[in-house]
Amino acid sequence: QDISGKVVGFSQIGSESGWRAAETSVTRQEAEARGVDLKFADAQQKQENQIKAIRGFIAQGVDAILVAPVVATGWDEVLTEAKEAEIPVVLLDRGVDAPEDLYLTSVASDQVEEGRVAGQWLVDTVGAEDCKVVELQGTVGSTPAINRKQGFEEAIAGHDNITIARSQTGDFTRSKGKEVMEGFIKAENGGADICAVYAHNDDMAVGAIQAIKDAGLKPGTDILVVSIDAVPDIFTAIAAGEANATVELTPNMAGPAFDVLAAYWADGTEPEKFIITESKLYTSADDPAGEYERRKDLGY
Amino acid sequence: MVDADYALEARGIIKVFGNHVALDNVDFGLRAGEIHALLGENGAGKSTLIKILTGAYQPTTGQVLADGVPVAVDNPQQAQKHGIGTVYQEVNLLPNRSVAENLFLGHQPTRFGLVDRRKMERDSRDILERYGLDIDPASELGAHSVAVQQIVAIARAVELSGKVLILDEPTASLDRNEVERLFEIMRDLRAKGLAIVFITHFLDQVFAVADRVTILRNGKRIETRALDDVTRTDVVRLMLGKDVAFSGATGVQDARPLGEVLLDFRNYGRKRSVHPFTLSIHKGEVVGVAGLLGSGRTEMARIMFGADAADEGEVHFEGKPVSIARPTDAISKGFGFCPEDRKAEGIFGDLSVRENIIIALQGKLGWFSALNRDEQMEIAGKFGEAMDIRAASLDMPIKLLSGGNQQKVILSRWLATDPAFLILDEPTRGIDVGAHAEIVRTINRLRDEGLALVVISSELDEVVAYSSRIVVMRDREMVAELSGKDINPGVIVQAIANHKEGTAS
Amino acid sequence: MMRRILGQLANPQLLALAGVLLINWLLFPNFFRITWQDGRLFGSLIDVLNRGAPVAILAIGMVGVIATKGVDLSVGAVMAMAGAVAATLVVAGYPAPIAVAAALTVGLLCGLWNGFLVAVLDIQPIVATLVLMVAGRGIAQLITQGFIVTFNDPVLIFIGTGSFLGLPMAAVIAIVLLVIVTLLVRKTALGLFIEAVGVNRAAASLAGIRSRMLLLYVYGLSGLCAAIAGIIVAGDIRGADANNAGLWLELDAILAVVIGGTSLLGGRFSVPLAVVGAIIIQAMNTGILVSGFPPEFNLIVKAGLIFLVLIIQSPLAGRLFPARLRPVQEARK
Amino acid sequence: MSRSLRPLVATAIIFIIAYSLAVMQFPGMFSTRVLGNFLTDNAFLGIAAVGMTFVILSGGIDLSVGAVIGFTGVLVAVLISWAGFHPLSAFAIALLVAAIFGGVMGLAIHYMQVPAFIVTLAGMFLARGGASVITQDSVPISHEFYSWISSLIIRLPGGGRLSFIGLTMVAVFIVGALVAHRTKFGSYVYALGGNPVSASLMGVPVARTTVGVYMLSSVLAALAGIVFSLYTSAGYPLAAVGVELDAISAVVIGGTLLTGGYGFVLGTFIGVMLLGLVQTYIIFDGTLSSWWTKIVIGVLLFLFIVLQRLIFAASAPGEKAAEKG
Ligand SMILES: Nc1ncnc2c1ncn2[C@@H]1O[C@H](COP(=O)(O)OP(=O)(O)OP(=O)(O)O)[C@@H](O)[C@H]1O
Ligand SMILES: Nc1ncnc2c1ncn2[C@@H]1O[C@H](COP(=O)(O)OP(=O)(O)OP(=O)(O)O)[C@@H](O)[C@H]1O
Ligand SMILES: [Mg+2]
Ligand SMILES: [Mg+2]
Repeated sequence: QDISGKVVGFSQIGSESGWRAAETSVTRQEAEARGVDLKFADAQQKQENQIKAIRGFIAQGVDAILVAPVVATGWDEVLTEAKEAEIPVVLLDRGVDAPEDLYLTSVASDQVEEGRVAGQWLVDTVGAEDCKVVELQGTVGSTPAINRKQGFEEAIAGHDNITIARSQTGDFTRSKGKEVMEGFIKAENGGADICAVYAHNDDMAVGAIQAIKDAGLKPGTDILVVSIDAVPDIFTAIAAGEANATVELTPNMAGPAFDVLAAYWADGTEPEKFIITESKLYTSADDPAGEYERRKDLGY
Repeated sequence: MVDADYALEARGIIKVFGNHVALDNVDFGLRAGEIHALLGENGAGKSTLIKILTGAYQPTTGQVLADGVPVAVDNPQQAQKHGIGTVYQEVNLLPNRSVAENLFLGHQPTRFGLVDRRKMERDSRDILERYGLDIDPASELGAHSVAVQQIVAIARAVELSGKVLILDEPTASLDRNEVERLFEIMRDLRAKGLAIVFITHFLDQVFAVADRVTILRNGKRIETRALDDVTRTDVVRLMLGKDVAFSGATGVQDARPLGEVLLDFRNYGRKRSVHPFTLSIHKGEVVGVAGLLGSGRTEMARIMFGADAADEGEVHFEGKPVSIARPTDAISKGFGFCPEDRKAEGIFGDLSVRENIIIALQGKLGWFSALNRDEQMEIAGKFGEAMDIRAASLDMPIKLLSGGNQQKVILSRWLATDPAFLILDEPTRGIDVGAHAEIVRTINRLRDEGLALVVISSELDEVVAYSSRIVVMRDREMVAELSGKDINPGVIVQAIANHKEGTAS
Repeated sequence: MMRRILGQLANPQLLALAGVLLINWLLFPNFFRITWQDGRLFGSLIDVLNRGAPVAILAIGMVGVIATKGVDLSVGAVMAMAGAVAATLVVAGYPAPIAVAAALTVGLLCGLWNGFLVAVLDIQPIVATLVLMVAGRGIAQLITQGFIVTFNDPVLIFIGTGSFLGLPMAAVIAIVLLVIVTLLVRKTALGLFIEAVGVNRAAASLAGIRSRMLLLYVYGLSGLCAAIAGIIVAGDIRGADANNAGLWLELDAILAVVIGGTSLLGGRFSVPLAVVGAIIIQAMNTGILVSGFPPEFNLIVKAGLIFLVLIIQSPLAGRLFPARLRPVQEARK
Repeated sequence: MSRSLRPLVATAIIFIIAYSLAVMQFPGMFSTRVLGNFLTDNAFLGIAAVGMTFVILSGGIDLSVGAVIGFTGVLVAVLISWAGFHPLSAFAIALLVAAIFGGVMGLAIHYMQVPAFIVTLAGMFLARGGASVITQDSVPISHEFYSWISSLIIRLPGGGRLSFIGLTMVAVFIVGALVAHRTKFGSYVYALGGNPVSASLMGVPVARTTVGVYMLSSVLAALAGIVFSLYTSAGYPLAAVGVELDAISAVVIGGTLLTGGYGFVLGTFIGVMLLGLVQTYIIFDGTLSSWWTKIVIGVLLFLFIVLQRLIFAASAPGEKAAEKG
């Protein structure tokens, strides 16, 4: 269906990571391809700004609203307002704790599943060997950090040979990832005791890889590296044998969202409530160099 | 010594700052219905004593008694509750608040729990009227001159003083009329049974109003006497602990030939600050500047020094036209300037006495030729001795020195730069007899050494004593230049008062 | 002489540092172990120096600003800008020296801009630098378009992660800066002038100190230091992360200066002690890392440290401790 | 017109001009809905900014407000959702905790003579850290009392709504203005900001006032936290990060001098509204990336400061015109 000319507001969380920047630019590309007039508002990681943005969109009378919610709670009121104004809302990449009738659908990955896939990969890779894992958490208290930790722990539960020896926050950033990893290496006998590092996102993994190299160890061999997001830089690392696996979180949440909206506007089709994107695992077997080329211009 | 009818009494007060004993076992009693002058050299401990009486400082040992009963005065607020009103030495009010609020802060009239501003301003107007001030009580205090602020401070203290009024150098920035009016009020309050402490360096004023006098020296109480029993010379002798000949100099205006012209201001002025003036200053002379408070003397000094840029006229230095747009221009030509407001513009409170002395010289030398510690010590030591600066150590912060010693430090600061021209704005304000004489002597010596000086002073006797010429300012305009026989207080007062009704005294 | 040196060692900053290191050692017995590996020293203490370097460098610039009674809130944002400039330039194919020079210039200009607002327009430093703190990060993001600009330039990477005489490059740069700036302020009269302006700017002007120029220099130096720190941080992760580089580091830098005994009200200052302050903060961060503390407690531990240091420094403690434990100036008498 | 009033008037005029220009471009911005949203969306910021105004007037600064907002939200949520307290008793507990917290900061500032900047920075770490220790998750609050409060809305013609929390903010501003300008406590605050030494010699209870100011700031921050929890029906340890900077910006834009002693509570209100206006404008425009928000707010801050500088020609108290060279 032709949805050109429609005005859609997009309340993005911020641009705190490479992945999120990619999501923003993919959303813009998707909107442009469909002729949609995208109103973009960046909340700088603050829920209050997102609520303001949604209220602003309602006041402008947009045709639909896309929200990538920064936290799960606290949306009832503003979503009710949108509903009263008869503006469909689509949630992107994270869910909310609100009655399901307040939004049209939610396009998201399953973050717990992401952690699970990463954990499963590790379980499969180490087999019966003892493995001490160090974990680089995301920002303390953020939903992906909590879910990805949970999923990973679920996957390794029951495999007593795999233990999480240390877990600290690397704030989803490269520099903190590197600093924390340096600390872990010192704390774990110069890194000799570490079998694998699990990072909640690729940026921290990239930092950790450098820390491992600085310590005179080989990332990918001496210490396994598994992380989540599948940003271009991690594919370079995988291609170089410095990282082992990453779980993809697609930045294209907007494509499915626009499709759903198009159907909804055309004839009021109610879509499925939860559209889960795939959490695909990439390893060195999956043509990392090619994946890098495919992604490098997506705006990561 | 114990006297039950003391309204306020300090017993055995010892106050130690660091390892400096500011007050050493001082007893001080204040009777109801008396004006009690507290005298002493700079740093004798006068301000410290009253700060202890009013709770601003706590004594190291000793007691404060009100009506013979020991009381705890932990802070100025409690002192106010005991009916003690105080004007501290520096104008210590709030320039950012209205005049009315400054008068009533802490005891504002309220209605329904809220401050009743209308009543407060009405009352303020009445109070100010008693002091001959017709200003809007709602206006910001900071917008008024220092003199007005001083009067407001006095008015506030008087309002608060149910029993005791303490005035620490209240007259330093007041003119004659204002001082007279203050005295009237003091006498009036005395008649009502108030006990009044009066600190000043003007002996005339002491003899004009006070009943008794207590003299402090080096933190010790030397004497308490009825004023009727003592003479001026006694008082000075007691303060200094030695006999001094009054330098009641009658002017050294023998027709000494003037040196060559050092500086020549031609139609020099700044809009809304000083009307253009023309003045040449010779080497080896002191040009005194007289005028009422607020007549623009300070402004004149500031543009001479480039602290404010002149926007009219020109200035010639040693015959050549020069531009003096900022203090560094002036300093590079050998100017020096001791500002009037020592605390705000003179001293670097947290820096040492040594650094305070060498800073202008260092500024002149620039960053890269830094004086090392020994050189600094030598220079500071030299001037410390020459000026008789009383400091426990040259490395102590200058803010711990008394006012007079601070002033000597600032003078030393400029002398260290080996200046050709010095501007001194009220160099003797708030300074004891000893230091006063010291500074006057220094002025004379510098003149004899060939320096050119401009000295602003409100003490006519003093200006007359050392000036070769006197410039009179009125309403921001230079109105007269006196020399020779005209240099006497009578003529100056005439010149100041000209065209003004009834100001001549 | 001996006593004076002892007196200096017994100052609260060094005591606090010793305390933090001791606690680290108790929590993690290998804390002091240093080994030689791949031509560089390797160990937790070296990490403290390496990780502490950016904040130490910021503190070196900040201490002068604070001594003039100012504060520079913009350093974190300037770090992000400098990193962004350096990274985008090398990615665009410019040689590293040009990229570094450009980044340093940007930092210097930012500093001068702050100095201009403070010295010429007479704006209170907190507000003046708040402008760049808010806008600077936005500009950095504008330069990188919100992406992490990664690079492979060996020179930048060396600045961030290389080593010299076995020490991490970042620490070497910090030490060199420390020496240069300390000499600059103490062997010339600059330090005295800065203190004079901080104590009483009006009096300083009347005493012939060009306080405006001085403020410009001081803020300029702070901007320059921030740019250096920004380049190091970018080189360290081989990328400019405009969002996160230097985020909230201004607070750490200010904290370092204050822990180093310089009053936020201006006046007396010490560059080396500010650096010690930065190292104390980092020693604590590293301690939390290696001791395996749960991350939720990081901030609480940090708050605790601040209170501890403040209590040691406060006049209250002065009365409880014997005089010789108090700050240098007083103890000297 | 009194010198200190001028920046306030300037800010007000600029707000009106800016708003008019925005309305000319996007007529939709002149609607009861947008105006109502201004109050609701900025309620927590406004309330916190009132406290910040007092702190700044007294010559201090409080960096802990954002963290206190976050902590209060978590505390309230945990008390209600986990411990089963009634929201009103949870509110009372939170306000009490905040009062103690602010009081302790005030005591430290006064008695340890440590700059407020540092003490409140430690307070910020403590409150934020405390919140993450209690929970790392966002804790939803579902209590009928919360739904009831949310339903307290005055609907205006044109789709606008005046919410309970928006009106709470207005009330806090009114009370704040009264306290600042018409009580002894208020005059002490100004006195302290003007010159603490004079204030103390004039008998201002400096210790009590300092403690009171930081207590007030923390209590208002806690109230803001409660309002925030009403706004989002949840408590989240990372909520309101950096709100202290927004509050400081609002206070500065509102014409209060950061060195203390001059300013008005009403100015802060306009400052808050102006920040809201910028955000709303950028949302309406819809093409600007987040960095433009930062740049625009930075530029605005700059313009305001310079403007106020020009109007408020005299420099900060105590540092008179001797600045040359
Ligand atoms: N807060 C302080 N710390 C250390 N020393 C102090 C302090 N206040 C005063 N002093 C010292 O105590 C002594 C007494 O000072 P005080 O101010 O009482 O003198 P004063 O008699 O009022 O002098 P002046 O006539 O100059 O005002 C001086 O030597 C001064 O340096
Ligand atoms: N007519 C006036 N109306 C209002 N303010 C005035 C007036 N005349 C002077 N002032 C103010 O009074 C203050 C004192 O002026 P100035 O310092 O030039 O006087 P001065 O002659 O040097 O007196 P002082 O003896 O105090 O040094 C100045 O700040 C000036 O602005
Ligand atoms: Mg005195
Ligand atoms: Mg004068």
